[in-house]
Amino acid sequence: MDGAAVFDDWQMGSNVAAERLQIDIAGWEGPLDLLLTLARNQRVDLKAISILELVEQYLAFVEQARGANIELAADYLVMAAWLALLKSAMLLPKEIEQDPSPEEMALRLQLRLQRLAAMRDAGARLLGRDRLGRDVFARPSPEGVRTIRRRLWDADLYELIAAYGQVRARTAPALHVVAARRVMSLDTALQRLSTMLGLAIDWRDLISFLPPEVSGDLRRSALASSFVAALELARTGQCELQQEAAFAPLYLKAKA
Amino acid sequence: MTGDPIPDYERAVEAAVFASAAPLTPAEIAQFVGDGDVAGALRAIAARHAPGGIHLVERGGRWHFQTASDLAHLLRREREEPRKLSRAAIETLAIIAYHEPVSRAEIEAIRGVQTAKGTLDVLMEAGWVRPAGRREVPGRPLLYKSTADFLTHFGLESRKDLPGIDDLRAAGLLDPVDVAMDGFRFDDGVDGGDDAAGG
Amino acid sequence: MTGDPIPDYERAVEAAVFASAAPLTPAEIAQFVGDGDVAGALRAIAARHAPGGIHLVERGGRWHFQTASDLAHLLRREREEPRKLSRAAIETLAIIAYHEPVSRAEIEAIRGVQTAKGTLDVLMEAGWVRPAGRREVPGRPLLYKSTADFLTHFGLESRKDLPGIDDLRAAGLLDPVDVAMDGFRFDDGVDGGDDAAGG
Repeated sequence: MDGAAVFDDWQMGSNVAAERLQIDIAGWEGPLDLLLTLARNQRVDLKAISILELVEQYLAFVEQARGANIELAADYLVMAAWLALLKSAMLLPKEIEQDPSPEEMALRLQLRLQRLAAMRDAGARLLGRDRLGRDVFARPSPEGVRTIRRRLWDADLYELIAAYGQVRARTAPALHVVAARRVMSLDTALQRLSTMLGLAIDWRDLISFLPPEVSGDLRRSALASSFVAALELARTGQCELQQEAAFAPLYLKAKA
Repeated sequence: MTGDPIPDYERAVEAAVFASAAPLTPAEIAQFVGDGDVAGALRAIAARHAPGGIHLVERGGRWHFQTASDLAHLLRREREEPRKLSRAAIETLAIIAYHEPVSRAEIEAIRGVQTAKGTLDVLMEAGWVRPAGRREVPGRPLLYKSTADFLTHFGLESRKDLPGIDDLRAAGLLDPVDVAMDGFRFDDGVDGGDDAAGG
Repeated sequence: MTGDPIPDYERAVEAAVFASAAPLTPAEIAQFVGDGDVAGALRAIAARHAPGGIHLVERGGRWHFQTASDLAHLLRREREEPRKLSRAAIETLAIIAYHEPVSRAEIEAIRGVQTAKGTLDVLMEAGWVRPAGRREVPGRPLLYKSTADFLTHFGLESRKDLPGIDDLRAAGLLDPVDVAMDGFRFDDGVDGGDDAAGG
């Protein structure tokens, strides 16, 4: 396995792609949100956007994310599959009968984007209004008016249903689901690194110590744990470290 | 500054609204001050205060006094942003207000993502959204709608004052996609198979 | 009713005094609205409001608005706030509403804790719960159900409008409290008047 090539790949995940397409999944609320962002980049009315261009941008994004080993949630992939279908339908000759027609599919997507954009816009306009307690103020400590019907006890619907929710949550049989989160522990990395170091004679890139089959989050975890393990081995005098510059490959060698 | 003396009934209405801890409907006001032309009194009070620094306003059929909005820059309290809402919560609030009554599935159809736990909870706790019965279709989904407190907080006299609601309605943007699709002519019947994209 | 337009400075003073939780000294007012003839503005505001139902008054060098004294009969005499229901009471009320008719033993089984004698009394006193016969099993336990007054108070058409378990889960209401509160800021309740004084 060529260490340098792997390193390029890793670097792309962190730097290049971030600059080019801003692969920042956390910033989007699902595929429709991403599509809307891409559509707005066309800088035209949502009624006039090019759906084909939009579809190609989305598919390019998904490809890039995969290339950068970014794990996409299932709904992004479902949308990608649907858009790939739409794209091929749009490129097919017109004579071929399709149901639903590509125009219809494209229009449906466009309508959904318009609706989401409208509500996002409406939300922003709502928040920009003169809000009570921020822009306009009511009287903070009114005297209060004489009560017509004395109500000794007070409670609202939210409190009522929230209380019921909590009763049910409290008394429901405890069911603990631990989200599957694959990590490489520090111990594992330490063991793996010291074993492999014993076999190596020359300087080797830290990346080349990672298990070749891992990807995504697990790969990131393996990299982080191996880095810490390398520091630990250097501290205890079992290996030497060498790095030309910040973000340059980090090389390890067993201490003679 | 002298003018006609202010009628006692109007003064009483003014005092009741001013002293009340919560906004009052005309019916509630009448319970305090006795029967009379509450609406006329409210109009007169609002007009009398209009040039001043305190305004009488109607929000969702309830009346209260508040500071004039053009003075916001003097009184605004930066630290006390009433509630910091997530983007999901803002969108959900807008969808409920503009489409009410609306089910969670309908909210999700517009947003294209599932509603995270806690989004509706935050809006209900703020008192801006509440359950509003069920839709009589299979599954009887619970419906949500906005509250009078929502109108009060955002300075809306009624839902008709929601920003741009008339334009959105006229443009069909408050109709579900399926309804809008029916308005277009296609050779083939509309097929729901592409709903998979809804996620 | 038109007269000379009210100067902006006077309007600002008026709004600042109105929006303050505590009476303000002229110096505190100036911190909000900037330097100017605060005393003159206060005199003008007091004169403008004199014929109405709201008066601007000075007490020990501090100014605040209050209801005109001849209208005091509208005001609450005893400052008795409605009390918040206890945690146990609101849970018990919720269980009765969701499961009615239900016996005390059943309520305890659902809550997982014993119900104090007074809890049901409070709910009955509030008029939200009433006895509803006995269950024909050994011991013939008394059953409880919710009242029409309960529906009215909580703005429900019928008990069917209560959100179901799935709705509660989706809204985030089945989460532990601390999770549900996460990312949610409350007003800290500090009023601007004290800030101005402290600034």
